[in-house]
Amino acid sequence: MHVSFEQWLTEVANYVFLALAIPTLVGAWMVVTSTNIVRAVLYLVVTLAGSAALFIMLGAEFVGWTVVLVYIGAVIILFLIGIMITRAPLGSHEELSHPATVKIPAALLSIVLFTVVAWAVADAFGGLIIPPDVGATRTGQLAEVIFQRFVIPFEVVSLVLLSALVGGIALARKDDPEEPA
Amino acid sequence: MEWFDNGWGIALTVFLPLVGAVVLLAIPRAQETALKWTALVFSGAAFVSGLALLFRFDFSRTGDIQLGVDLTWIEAINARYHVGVDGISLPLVVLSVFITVLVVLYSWNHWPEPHNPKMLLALIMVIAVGMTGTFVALDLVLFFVFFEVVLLPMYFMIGIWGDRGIRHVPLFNWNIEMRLYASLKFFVFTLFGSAFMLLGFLALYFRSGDFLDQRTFDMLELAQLGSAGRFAGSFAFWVFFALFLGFAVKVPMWPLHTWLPDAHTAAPTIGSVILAAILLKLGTYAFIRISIPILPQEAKNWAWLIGVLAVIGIIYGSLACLAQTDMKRLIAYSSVGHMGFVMLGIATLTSIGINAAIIGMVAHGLITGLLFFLAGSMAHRYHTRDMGRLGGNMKLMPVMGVLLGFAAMASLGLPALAGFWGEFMALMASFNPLAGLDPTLFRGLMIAGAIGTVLTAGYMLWMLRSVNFGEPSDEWVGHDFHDVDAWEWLAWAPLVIATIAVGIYPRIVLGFTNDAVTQLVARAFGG
Amino acid sequence: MTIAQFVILGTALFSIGLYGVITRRNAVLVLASVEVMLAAVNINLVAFDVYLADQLYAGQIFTLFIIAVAAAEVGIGLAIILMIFRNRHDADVDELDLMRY
Amino acid sequence: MVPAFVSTLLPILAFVAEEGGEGGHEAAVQVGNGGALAQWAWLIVVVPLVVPFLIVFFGKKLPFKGWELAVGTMGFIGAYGTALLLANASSPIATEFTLEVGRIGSFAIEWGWVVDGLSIMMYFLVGVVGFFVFVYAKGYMEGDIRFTWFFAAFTLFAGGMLVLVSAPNLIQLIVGWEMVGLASYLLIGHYWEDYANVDAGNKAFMTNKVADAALFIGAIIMALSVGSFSFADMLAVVTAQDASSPLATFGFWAGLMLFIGAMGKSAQFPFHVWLPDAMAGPTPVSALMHAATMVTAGVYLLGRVFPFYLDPAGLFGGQVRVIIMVIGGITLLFMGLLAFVQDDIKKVLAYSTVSQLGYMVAAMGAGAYTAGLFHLFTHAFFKSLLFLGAGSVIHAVHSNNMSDMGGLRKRMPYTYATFVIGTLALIGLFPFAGFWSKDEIIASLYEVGIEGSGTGWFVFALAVAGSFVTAFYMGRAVFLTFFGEYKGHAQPHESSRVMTYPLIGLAAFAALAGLLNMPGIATPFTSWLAARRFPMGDVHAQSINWGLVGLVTAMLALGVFLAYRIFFPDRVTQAERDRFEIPVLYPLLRHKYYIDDLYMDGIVRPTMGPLAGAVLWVDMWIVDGIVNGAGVVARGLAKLVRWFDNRGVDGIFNGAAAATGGSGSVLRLFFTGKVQQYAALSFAGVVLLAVLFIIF
Repeated sequence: MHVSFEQWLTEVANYVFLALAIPTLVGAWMVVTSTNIVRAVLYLVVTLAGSAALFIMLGAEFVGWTVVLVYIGAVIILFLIGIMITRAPLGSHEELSHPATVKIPAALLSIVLFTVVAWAVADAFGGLIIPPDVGATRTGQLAEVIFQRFVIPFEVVSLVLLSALVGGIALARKDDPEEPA
Repeated sequence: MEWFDNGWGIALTVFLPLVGAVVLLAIPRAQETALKWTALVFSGAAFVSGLALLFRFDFSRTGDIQLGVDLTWIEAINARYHVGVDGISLPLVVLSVFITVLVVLYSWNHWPEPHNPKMLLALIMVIAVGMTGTFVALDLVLFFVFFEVVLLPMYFMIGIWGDRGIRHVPLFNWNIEMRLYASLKFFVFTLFGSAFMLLGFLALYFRSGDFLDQRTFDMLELAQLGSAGRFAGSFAFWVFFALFLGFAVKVPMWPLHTWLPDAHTAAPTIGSVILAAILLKLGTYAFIRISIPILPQEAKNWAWLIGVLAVIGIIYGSLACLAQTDMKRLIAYSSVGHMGFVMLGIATLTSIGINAAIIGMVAHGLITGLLFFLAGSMAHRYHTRDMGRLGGNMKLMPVMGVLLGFAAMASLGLPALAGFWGEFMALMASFNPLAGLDPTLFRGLMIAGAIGTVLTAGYMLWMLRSVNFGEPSDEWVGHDFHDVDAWEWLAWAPLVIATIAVGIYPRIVLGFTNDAVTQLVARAFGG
Repeated sequence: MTIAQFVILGTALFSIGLYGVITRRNAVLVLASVEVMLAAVNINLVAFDVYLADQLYAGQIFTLFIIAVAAAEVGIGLAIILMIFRNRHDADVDELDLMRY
Repeated sequence: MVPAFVSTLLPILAFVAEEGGEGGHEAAVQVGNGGALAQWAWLIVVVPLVVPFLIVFFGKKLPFKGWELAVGTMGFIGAYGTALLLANASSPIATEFTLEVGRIGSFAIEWGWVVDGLSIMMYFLVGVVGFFVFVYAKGYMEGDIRFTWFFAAFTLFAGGMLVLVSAPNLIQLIVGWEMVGLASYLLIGHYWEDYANVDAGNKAFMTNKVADAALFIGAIIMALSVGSFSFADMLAVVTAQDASSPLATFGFWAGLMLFIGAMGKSAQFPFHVWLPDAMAGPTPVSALMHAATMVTAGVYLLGRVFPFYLDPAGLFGGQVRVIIMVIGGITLLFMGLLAFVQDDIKKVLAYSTVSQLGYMVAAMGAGAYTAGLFHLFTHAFFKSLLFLGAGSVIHAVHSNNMSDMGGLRKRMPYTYATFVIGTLALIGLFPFAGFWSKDEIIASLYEVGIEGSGTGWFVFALAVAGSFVTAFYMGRAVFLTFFGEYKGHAQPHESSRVMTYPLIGLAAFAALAGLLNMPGIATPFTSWLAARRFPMGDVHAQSINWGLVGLVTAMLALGVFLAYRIFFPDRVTQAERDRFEIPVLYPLLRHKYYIDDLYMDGIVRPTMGPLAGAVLWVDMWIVDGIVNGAGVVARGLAKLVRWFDNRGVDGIFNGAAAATGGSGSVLRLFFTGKVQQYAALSFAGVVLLAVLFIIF
C-alpha cells in the first residue's frame, strides 16, 4: 500500500491535512517565540485546535472533542490565570526568552533532532498509507474498552488527578495562615 | 537453599544495603542510635549473605560462573540482569561487604562534620550496592550502572564531609576549599573515564551484532567472541583504548592518578577507607573481567604499555611519598605504587600475574584500609596530619603506634603478611610474561619493580620514624590522648587478623582464584 | 493520507516544543512549550492507532490519559510556579539554580 | 558437616614428608627420617612465633614480666636442638615436612620444616646461644621501661631465624629472612626516643631491603627455572646435572642475585654498613645478632644451596663462586682493618664480626662447606661471649668507649677471664675453638690456590693477613679495656650472677667447641653436616697442615705483640698512643673508607631530597597542571558564555568574574543547576544516540 508523491498530491484529504497542519505549526512556533506572554498562550489554542481537528479528521472524534474541552476549555484558562497571578509582564517583552547564545544552540539541537527523526520516519514509513476506509471511532466502543480492558489504569489516572488536585491546593495555599501575605 | 543459589543470594548481598538506605531515609534524623543500628544490621546482613555465598559456592569449579541468574532487563537493547560469581569475583565481593561492615562500625563514634549521620550512612549503603554490584555484574550495561552508582555518593561524601582546609593550586594560584577541589576532581576524572568506557561498551554491543543473531552486552558471550578472535584490527585497538582509559582512571594508573591523592586526603576517614579498599579495585577488576577476556589480542598488544605505566606508577608513587609531609597524603600516594604492582601483574597476562593482582587487590584493601583508619583516628586526636609536628606517638598512644607499625610493615610487603604475595608474585610473573610479550622489557620492569619495593620500605620507615618515634614535641605535652577505643578495635581487629591470615595462609584467596585465573588465561590466550 | 505525514508533523511540533523548553525564560511559557510537545506525542499516538486499526484503541485511550495527566501537570506546575513566585517574586527559571552544588 | 569452602580453603593439615636421599641420586651418607623427633620439630619454629604474642598480652602480669616465657622458649629450643643433634650423631637425619598453603599457577606455596644436619646445627646454635643470651639479658635489661616488650621482640628475632633455617623452600626462607630483619629493626631501635637509634634501625632495615630485592629476584629466577620454590627440587636438578634445564641458562644470574641477598644479611662488603650502626641496640641484641641469628643467615643460605654453587662442571652457579670468594676475602681483611681505629668496644667487635663473616663467605666460595659452617658454629659461641663480656663492662662503666675503661682486670675478674678466652678463640690460638675452624678455612683456600687458581692464592693471602689483623685489634681491645689505670667515672664492679654464669657457660663452648672437628683426628661435626638429602661434594682438609698452622700462629703472635707494644698501658703513655695515626690510612679508616658517606650523599639524600622533590614538583605542576589547565580553559569558556549572556540580557557588563564565582570549578559549565540546560543536554545525548543507532 505504498503511494508516490504524485499520487499523494491527487488526494483531496491531503490538502485538508495541510490546511490544518500549517496553522498548527505556525501556532506552535508562535508559542515558543512570541514576545507577548498572553499571545503566546493564546497561540497555544491554535495549535491545540489544529491537533483536535486532525484527530477528528482521523476519525478519533472523542479524542478530538476532549482536546477541545479539556485543553482549550480548561487548561488555557489555567495558564491565563497563572500569568495573572505571577504578575508576568503583559505586552511585548524581550526578556521572555534567553538571548541568542542559548537560542542558537537550541535551534541547532531542534533542527538536528527533527532531521534525524524525520529521516528515520521517512525511511521506515515513507509512503505507507492509512487505510481510506477507516471509519469514525464510536465513543461507545471506546467506552467499552476503557471500562473493561483499561479500567485499572483509568482508576489510577483518576487517583493522579485527585492527588494533583490536593497537591495543587497544598502548594498554592499560603504556608502560614496567620502571616499576612 | 535452591532459591539462594538461583541468584537470590547474590541479590541479597547486593541489594540489602539498598533496602537499608531506604529504611534509613524513613528514620527521623534525630534518632541516631536507631540509624546506626539500622545501618549495622543491613550491612551485617549483607555480609552474612556474602559469607553464605561462600558456603554455596562450588570450589571444584571456580572457573565457572555460579549462583547467578540471567533475566531479561531492558529488552529493547538486550541488556540483561545477568549476575553471578566465580573465583575471581567472589573474594572481592566478600571483601566489599566486609569492609562496609567495618566502616559502619568505625563510624559509630567518629562523625565527620557536618554531623548528619543519616545521610552519611545512607550514602555508605548506596556505595556498598555499587561496589558489590560491580563485582557480580556480567552484563556491560549492568556493570556500567553499578560502576556509576558509586560515583555520586562518593562525590557527595567528599564534597560535604570532606576536609575544609584550603588547597593551594600552584601554577594558577587558586586557593580552594580542599573538599570542593577534591570532589570535583574526582568526579570529573571518573566521568571522563566513564564516557570512554561507555563508548567502548557500545562499540562492542554494535559489533557483536555482526556475529550473533542479536546484539549483546553479555560479558560471557562477548568473551567467547573475543577468544574466537572476532574483535580485531583497528576496531579492537580503539575499543581497548577506550576501555583502558575508563579503567585506568579508576585504578588509577600513572599519569591519570592525580585525583587520587586529593580525593583520599580530602575525604572523611570512612570515605578514604572505602575509596582505597574497594573503589580502586573496580578498575583493576574490570581489566581482568572485561578487557582481557573480550579483547585478548589487544591486551597482548597493549601489555607493554600497561607494564611500563604500572612500573612508572610504582617508582613515581614511592618517590612522591618520600616528599610528603601530610600523613594521609603519603598513604594516598602509596596506593599509586601498590596498584602499580597489581597492574604489573595484570600486564604480564600470565596466571601467576593475574593471581598476584587479585591477591594484591585483596591485600591492599585490607592494609590500606587499616592505614587510612589509623591515619583518620590519629588526625582526629592530634587535629593535624603534618608529620613534622607529630612524633613520639609511641609514647602518647602506644597501642595505636603498634598498630600503625604493623600496618606500615604490612604495606611495605613484609613476607608472611598479606601485602607480600601480590608484590612478590607480580615480580615473579614479569620474569616470564606471556609468550609473545617482550621478556627483556618485562625483566627490566621486574628489576625496576624490585627497586620500587625498596623505596616503599623507605617511605614507610620514614613515616614511622617521624610519627611514631622520638620524643613527642612540646605541643602535645599535657594533652590527654585516649588510645584505641572499643569501636576502633572492633573495626580494626578484623583487618589485622585478616592481614595475618592471608599472609600465612594465602590459600584463603588463592584457593578461589587459582583455577579461575588459569582457566581465564587459557580461554583468552589458548593453552 | 500517509502515516508519515502525521508523524513528521508530530516530530516538527516536538522539535519546536523542545526549542521552547530550552529558550523560554518564563516558567509559564516553559510549561506551554511542554504542552506543545505533548500535543506532538498525541498526534503520533492517534495516527498510529488509526493506521493499525487497533481493536483496543490503545493509542486513543493513551491520548486520553495523557490529556488527563497533562491537565494535572499544568495544575501542579502552575502551583509550583506560584510558590516560587511568592518566595522570590520572579518566575524566571534563570534564577532557579538551587540544584547547583 | 564440613562446608565445601572450609574444606577447600582449609584442607586437613596433610603434611608431606620427604625422606632420605632423592631416588636415583646417591646421598653422601645414608640418612634416615628421624622418627617422631623430626616430626615434632615444627615446635621449634612455632613456639617462638607464638610466645612473643603471649609475652605482649600477658607478660606484664607474670612475676618476671615475661622473661620467663622467653627464656623458657629458648631453653626448649636448646634442649630440642641438643636432642636432635644427638639423634643426628647416632644416626644421620635428613628429612623434610611440608604443608601446602596455596597454589599460584603451578607453583605450590608451602610451609614446612627441614630436619637435616645443617638445620639441626642451626637449631642447636640458636637455642643454646640464645638461651645464654636470654639469661644474661635479664640482668642487663633490668629496670628497662620496655622490658617485656623487649623480650617479645627478642623471642620473635629468634623465631624469625628459626623460620629461616627450617625453610624447605625459598618462600619460607624469604619470610624468615624478613622477619629477622623486622625484629632487628625493632631491637636496634629499642631506645627510639633518640632518633639516632631509630636511624640505625632504619639503616639496617633499608640496607637489608636493598639486598632483599636482589634476593627476591634471585629466588624468582631460581623458582621459575626449576618450576618450584623447593630447595629439594632445585638441588635435584643440580645433582642430575641437567644441562637442558633453564637453570643452566639463568644459573649465573640466579646465583649472583641470591648471593647479593646473602651479602646483605651477612654484612659483606659493600653491604656491611648497617652492622656497626646496629650496635645502637641493647648489647644482648648485638650478641645474638652477631652470633646465631641474622648475620649467619647469609652463610646459611649459601650452605643450604651449596651444591648449586659448588657445581664443578660450571653448569649452574659455579661461576659465581669466585665472586663469593673474592667478596669474602675483601671483607675479611678490609673490614677487619676498620676495627683498628674504633674507640667503641662494641664497634670493634662489630667489625670483627664482619671480618669473620668474610672468612665464612670466603670458605663457601672456596667450596669448603664444612669449614665455613664450622666457623659459623664456633664463631657463634665466642662472639656472643665477647659481646656479653663487653656488655658486662659497659653495664659497669656506663660507657661504650674504651677510653673510659682500663684496669678492669681486677675489678671484674669473671668478665676478664671469659673475655680473654673469647679473644683467644677469636684470634685462633691453639687449641681454642677459633683455631680449628679458621685454620680449616685457610687450609681450604690454600688448596684452592694449590689447584692453580691465582684468585685462590690472593684470597689465601688476604685470609692469612686477616689473622694478623684479628689478633691486633683484639689485643688492642683487651689491653685498653682490662689493663692499666681505670679512666672512667662510674664505680665498676663485677656484674651479677645472672650475667656472669652465661659468660662462663659460653666460655666453655668457646674453648672446647673446636674439638668437634679436628681434621685427621676426630670429625663428628663433618658427619653431622653431611647428613643432607643431596651430596654436598664438600672439599675439606683431611688432616692438619702443620706448616699453615705455623704460618698463621706466627701472624697472630705478631699481631698480639704489636698490639702489646703499642697499646699496653705500662709501656706507652696515652699521649704516645694517640700519636699512632698513620697519615693516609688513619683518616681513611676513621671514615670507614667513606662508604657510608657515599651511600648517604650519593643515594639516600638525593633520593629523599631532590629526586622525591622533583617527582612531587612534576606531579603538582605538570601532571596536575594539565588537569587544572583543562579546568581553567573550561572556566574561561564558561566566563565567555556568561559574558555574552550578561551583555545580551542586560546590556550591561556587571562583573563577569564576580558572577562566575571564585571557585575554580571545572564542572560549572555543566552543573549550572538549570533545568533547561539539563534538558538540552539530555536531548543532545538522545540525538547522539539516535545518530549512533542509525549509523550502526
